[in-house]
Amino acid sequence: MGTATAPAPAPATRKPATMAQALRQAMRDALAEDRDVHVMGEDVGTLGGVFRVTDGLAAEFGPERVTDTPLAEAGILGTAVGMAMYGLRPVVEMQFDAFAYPAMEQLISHVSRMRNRTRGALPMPITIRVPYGGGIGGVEHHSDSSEAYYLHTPGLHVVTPATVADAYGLLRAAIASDDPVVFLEPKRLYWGKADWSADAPETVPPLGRAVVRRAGTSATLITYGPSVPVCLEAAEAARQEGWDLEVVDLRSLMPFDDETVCASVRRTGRAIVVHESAGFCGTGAEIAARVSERCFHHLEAPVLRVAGFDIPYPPPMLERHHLPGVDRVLDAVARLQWEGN
Amino acid sequence: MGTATAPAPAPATRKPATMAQALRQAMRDALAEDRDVHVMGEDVGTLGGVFRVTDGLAAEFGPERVTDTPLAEAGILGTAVGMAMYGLRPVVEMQFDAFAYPAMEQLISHVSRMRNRTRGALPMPITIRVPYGGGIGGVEHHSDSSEAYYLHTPGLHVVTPATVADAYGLLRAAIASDDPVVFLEPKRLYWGKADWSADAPETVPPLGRAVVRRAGTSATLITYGPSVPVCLEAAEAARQEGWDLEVVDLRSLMPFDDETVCASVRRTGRAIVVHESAGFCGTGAEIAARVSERCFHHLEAPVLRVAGFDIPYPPPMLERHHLPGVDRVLDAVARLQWEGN
Amino acid sequence: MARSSLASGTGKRARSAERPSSGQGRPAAARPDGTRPGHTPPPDWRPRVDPGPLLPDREPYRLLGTPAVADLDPQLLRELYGQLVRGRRYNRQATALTQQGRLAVYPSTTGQEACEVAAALALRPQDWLFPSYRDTLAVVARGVDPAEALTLLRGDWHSGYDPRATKVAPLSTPLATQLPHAVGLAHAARLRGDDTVALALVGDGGTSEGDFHEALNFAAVWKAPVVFLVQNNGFAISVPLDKQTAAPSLAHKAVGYGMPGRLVDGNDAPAVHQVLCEAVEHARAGGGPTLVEALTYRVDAHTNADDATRYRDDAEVEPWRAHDPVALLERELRERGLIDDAGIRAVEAAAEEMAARLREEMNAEPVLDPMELFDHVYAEKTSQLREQAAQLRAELDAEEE
Amino acid sequence: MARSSLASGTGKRARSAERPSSGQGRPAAARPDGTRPGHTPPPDWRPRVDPGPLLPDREPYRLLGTPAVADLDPQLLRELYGQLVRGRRYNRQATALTQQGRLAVYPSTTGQEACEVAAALALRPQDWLFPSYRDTLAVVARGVDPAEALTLLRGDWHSGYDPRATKVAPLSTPLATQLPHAVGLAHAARLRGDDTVALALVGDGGTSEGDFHEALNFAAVWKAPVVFLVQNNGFAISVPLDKQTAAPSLAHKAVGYGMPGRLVDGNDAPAVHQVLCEAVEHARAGGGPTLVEALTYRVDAHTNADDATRYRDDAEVEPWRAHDPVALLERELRERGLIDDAGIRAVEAAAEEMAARLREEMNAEPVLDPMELFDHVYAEKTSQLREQAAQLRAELDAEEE
Ligand SMILES: Cc1ncc(C[n+]2csc(CCOP(=O)(O)OP(=O)(O)O)c2C)c(N)n1
Ligand SMILES: Cc1ncc(C[n+]2csc(CCOP(=O)(O)OP(=O)(O)O)c2C)c(N)n1
Ligand SMILES: [Mg+2]
Ligand SMILES: [Mg+2]
Repeated sequence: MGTATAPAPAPATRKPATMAQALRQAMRDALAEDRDVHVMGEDVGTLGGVFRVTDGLAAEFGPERVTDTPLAEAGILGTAVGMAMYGLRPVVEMQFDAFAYPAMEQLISHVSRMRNRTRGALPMPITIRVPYGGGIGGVEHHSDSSEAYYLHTPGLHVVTPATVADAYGLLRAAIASDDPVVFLEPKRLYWGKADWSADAPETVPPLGRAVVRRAGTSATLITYGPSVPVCLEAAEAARQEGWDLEVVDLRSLMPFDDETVCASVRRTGRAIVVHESAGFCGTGAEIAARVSERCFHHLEAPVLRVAGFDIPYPPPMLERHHLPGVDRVLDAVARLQWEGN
Repeated sequence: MGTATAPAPAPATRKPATMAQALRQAMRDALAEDRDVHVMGEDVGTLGGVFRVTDGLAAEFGPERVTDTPLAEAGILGTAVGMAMYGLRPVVEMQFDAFAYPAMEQLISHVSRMRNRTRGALPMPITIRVPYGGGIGGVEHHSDSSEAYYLHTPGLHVVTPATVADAYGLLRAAIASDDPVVFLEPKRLYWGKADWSADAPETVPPLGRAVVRRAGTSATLITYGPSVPVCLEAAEAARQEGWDLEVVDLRSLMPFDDETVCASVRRTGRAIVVHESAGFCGTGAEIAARVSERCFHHLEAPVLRVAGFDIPYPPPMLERHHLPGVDRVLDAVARLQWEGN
Repeated sequence: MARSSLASGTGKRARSAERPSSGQGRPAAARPDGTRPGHTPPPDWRPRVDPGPLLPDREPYRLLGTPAVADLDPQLLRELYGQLVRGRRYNRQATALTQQGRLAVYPSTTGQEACEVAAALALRPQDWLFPSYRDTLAVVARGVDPAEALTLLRGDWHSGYDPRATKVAPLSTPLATQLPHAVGLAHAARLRGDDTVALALVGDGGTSEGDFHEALNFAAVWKAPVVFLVQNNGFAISVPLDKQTAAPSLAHKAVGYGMPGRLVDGNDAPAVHQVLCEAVEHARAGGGPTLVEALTYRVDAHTNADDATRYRDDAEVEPWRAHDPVALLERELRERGLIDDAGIRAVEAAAEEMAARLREEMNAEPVLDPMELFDHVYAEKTSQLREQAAQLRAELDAEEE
Repeated sequence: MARSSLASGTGKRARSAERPSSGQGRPAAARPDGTRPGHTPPPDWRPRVDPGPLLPDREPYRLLGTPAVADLDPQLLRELYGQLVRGRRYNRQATALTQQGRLAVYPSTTGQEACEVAAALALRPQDWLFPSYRDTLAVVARGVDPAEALTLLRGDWHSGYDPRATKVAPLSTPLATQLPHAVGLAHAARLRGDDTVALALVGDGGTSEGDFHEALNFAAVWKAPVVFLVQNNGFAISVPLDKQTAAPSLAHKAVGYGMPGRLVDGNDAPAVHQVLCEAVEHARAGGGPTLVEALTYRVDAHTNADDATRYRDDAEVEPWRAHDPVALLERELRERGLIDDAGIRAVEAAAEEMAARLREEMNAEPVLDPMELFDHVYAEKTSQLREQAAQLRAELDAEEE
């Protein structure tokens, strides 16, 4: 995938860090190591971003490396394309998921196609950071999950971390990639803490590797980003019902790790895909379709999907009814055609 | 669906008509019947559109009803939103599939959400006509199939005709709908002729009804738009191999006609989805996923997908290798785990 | 590919006015202007409109403190004042509600009340207002219920008022995207023969978006009856104006669309009101769109969640506090004897009453029906949504058991 | 919601210059300018730049037929002429190739050769050209192989030349989307300390797109070394300029971004070249971007597939044929004795040779490998693409059997 793994870990003491901190550290290390890396977007400089993910970077690297742009998403991504044509590695921030839509034209028509158009002469090593997803009480346009649009666009990689360590490792790999990576940051995991060391970040596999977060035998929950903690919680809860659920965290949606996913489903014989975005033509559709095809003779039950409803993202006071939660996951598990059902 | 059926047919003699002519007639009739209908877009007036689909309409209804706009797709759709807020029914043309991308922000953030946002106070009766698909030897950006983006956007209807009669009926229904309809016109079927009468267009069912174009018993080909003729041809060719294929033309992708599709698959026990757009997270993913779930115990083989590759649309001289053709459909049929396979 | 020797390379630009006109001996007889026959200008060219009148005011237009203010209707001045005081109070109350957890977030317009209020009062009943996400106050000043205007920010639904009934478009969160809507609506009204004008609000940051450009261009080409008010409050969240534009003023953008630009002191309520009224009536009379830039300042942080000390000093804010829209108008009214202490107390009491009512209404827990999530996506539920609604219904029923 | 009595309702606009200044008795002592103490202007305001110098030329800048042309380098004039003749021939040849089915489509620049050629010649080797879909000729004039420049339109691949090697960006089909690329590249070069300038081409229609606006704004704010050349050829396919804009001229848009605007006779090759060279060197010297509008005309139909009689009379085209860029320069050269019949024949022969070589190359069937479809999507094929490539490989093998 043309990606680098993070630098080899040196022994260091871990202490609690948030995902936001790990992301910041990843950008800081990339900025320090490679003068071609540039961070740009709305409010990423002086303010440090509305989520403070880029806090301190402008002070450390100056406004030419960490740049507050005019307020225009197509312009941000379009100028990043030109910068990449000249050999820079822009790391672009879209302030919120829904505010990336004005940049769709640049993304689809140029970012994803420039390498192919020019037979490799103009690769697009651009990382597009997009805080995404709901569950933070955001008003309209602040809680979208738009990964399916990106996944349906050949030429893009799509990556989303669910842990503090992955946030660091995947963002380093994304920035190091010679291809454009849409890097989706689950907003509601920004402030979750884990023991982690900035001095000795774990190495991570190249983009495109899923990981089994919890081994199990009854069924596989296939998920990513903000739904990973939900699935882990559901798996814990399911033990009481006698189900031992395996949880696969995809981490990278494109490339998609067929191997890990199918190996798990063939083992368990049952699968549920869980994600927040609308179900229709969503990530879960692709996963259910390919798992159903590839694991057909291993399946004891149809692959089910637990996804957001096919409605515009709801107002904050109603969002909990929309978001796939533990109960909805468990309901789906119960529908997996168990003996005696 | 809040849609109207076409006016009741009067006896009339049919003569050969192209899909382009039927589409034009649909707009003409809508313009004549309802003064709130406005046609707008790049070159739709004096020129009659680059495909001549709106030919003559400006001359007949004047430049205020059939309007050449400035060259700006977001502006076209955005002003159409405002016109709809005032009670008009804009029929917007995007000149080509890939040139609709600059309007994605208006489409996703406003067209699809305005009704919901305002609890029904501001419905968006906008028809967005998009010539789409390949096979016409178009240079880059002129052959995209972008239906999956629209299908993943709750609040939109997505419709695509495969026959001359449907072109008329579905476009009338789209314009009459109180909801936004993305109306995808298969470019390479524009000049296909069929016996049809403008004086007595067939009535069509409301948006959301698929139709069985060819009855069969061995397996179901689920398809739409430009791939319908391909599937019909494949079904004819398959007879020689002893397969009797059923062909379902979806016509309306959203709402999706689960009933017709699942009834067919339960009958045949095998299904293949065929479409041009990239497969990953495409329409076929959704259909395969839902058919696999809903018809699980009826399936003799996994639901297969025959779709475009996950690559940017190829240059014209290579497009035939990308497009799902008869051979590729037949190859897939052969993989449907027949006895003795 | 070689660079030619023709380029001066100095970066100096030969203006047409400075064109060398001293001709030496020329092969063909020169005309009086030095050009020779057979060498014609491009055939079709003429200046399409005279740019002169489109250029904005040289200095921000002001009324307060100038002699012209004497010509204004005292009743209007008092009305503006009352609305300013009410608006200030509304901003304070809404911010307090965020602290009490009654509002998810509130982008305050403290310091910008003159623009908000003047925009609302410049409109006739048949006109439409297109607010940006910050303009709750303009919405309220137009007559929308103060609590309903906050629905979006409280989070019980997206838009809390009926846009058709109130002729106020939903507060638009994606910046500048509401501007083409305003153009389309104004155009539609004109096509129908109605004398409706649309007034659209946008921030200085929002002028950088492509939708700003496309909207202004459509408006000018269509001569749509629409007025664009840019509230230049100095910041887009943390980004100051000089990282947003290099233009002489935002009002200068008007020239490039062929519409007049106006520049006004955005804290001078009568001046903003007058400039907007003129633009609105100009549009109504068929004169087409106007771009108005109002110079003002966002005295509060971007929202209650923002920390403005990260990107600006209090020293920058101070002079703007001295140029406060409420104080400016109050001074004028007092100097003219148009209001006294009692009058001011009455205005303040009315504002307090509004605030108390608002508090009360916002403290009531909204009654929400989760099933409504499926009700307005389409005119009629698709079969897909019927299934999903049934699923939620079953879940809710199970919860209740 | 009531409309106030303050509005004049006449649609007349009180300009600051026309402000009523005759003050009657005022409560507080007025200053000389009529304002009273305590009533200050908005604190932060000053005109950010003087708009005067940004305003474009009053008339299209011309050199041919004016005395100034005498100062130009004869060698340059001959070079321009040679390129114009070659360009005209290229356009004719490419159009002929569409008729023979050797090209899918060709958007001709007949009549616009002066702009195409001048753009290419205004650049130094380290500079980049960002062409629009119509600008194959500029690409060729810059030095790209005439056949490789047609790859996109022949259809064997998207971009046929190496943009890094040629410093020519791919021909951009989605209109105006290449403009932010030019800005980003120019900005990147400046950050690296290189003295590279980017020159971006766009049509009159393309100026309506949001990307045009965003690109010009970024360029001005960043002071990026980029020059925007708008070829105003009167049409966007069938849509004439007056349905595209109401601006005094497209060059007037520059003011709203705070960059200089230039207006030039687009059929006067030395004039376009000079204006562009000045803008390019101005950018190189750190002066920031310039917007140049060149007035020209699309003499052919939009493409070979278009029927221009549907939207314009031949009467409209005629005067432009009389103002032909090749003929204009030829007359000048002849009048000055800088070229004679033999010289012209030599230029034409060189153009014929180019055309013959092009015909030959384009008549050769391109050798295509369908498997290349998977080669450049990513740096390394994903496992998904490896599977799909294997499928196609198998199909191709089966076909061959
Ligand atoms: C399209 C879009 N991009 C980004 C945002 C996030 N955002 C919200 S407010 C804001 C700053 C707006 O600045 P300005 O237009 O000056 O308005 P102000 O906040 O000053 O009223 C930004 C970037 C948004 N709402 N919409
Ligand atoms: C974003 C986009 N929208 C629509 C088109 C379709 N289209 C191709 S050329 C053209 C007209 C372009 O006019 P102009 O910008 O004046 O350039 P010209 O053709 O005159 O060189 C249009 C609408 C496109 N290529 N890109
Ligand atoms: Mg602002
Ligand atoms: Mg043009």
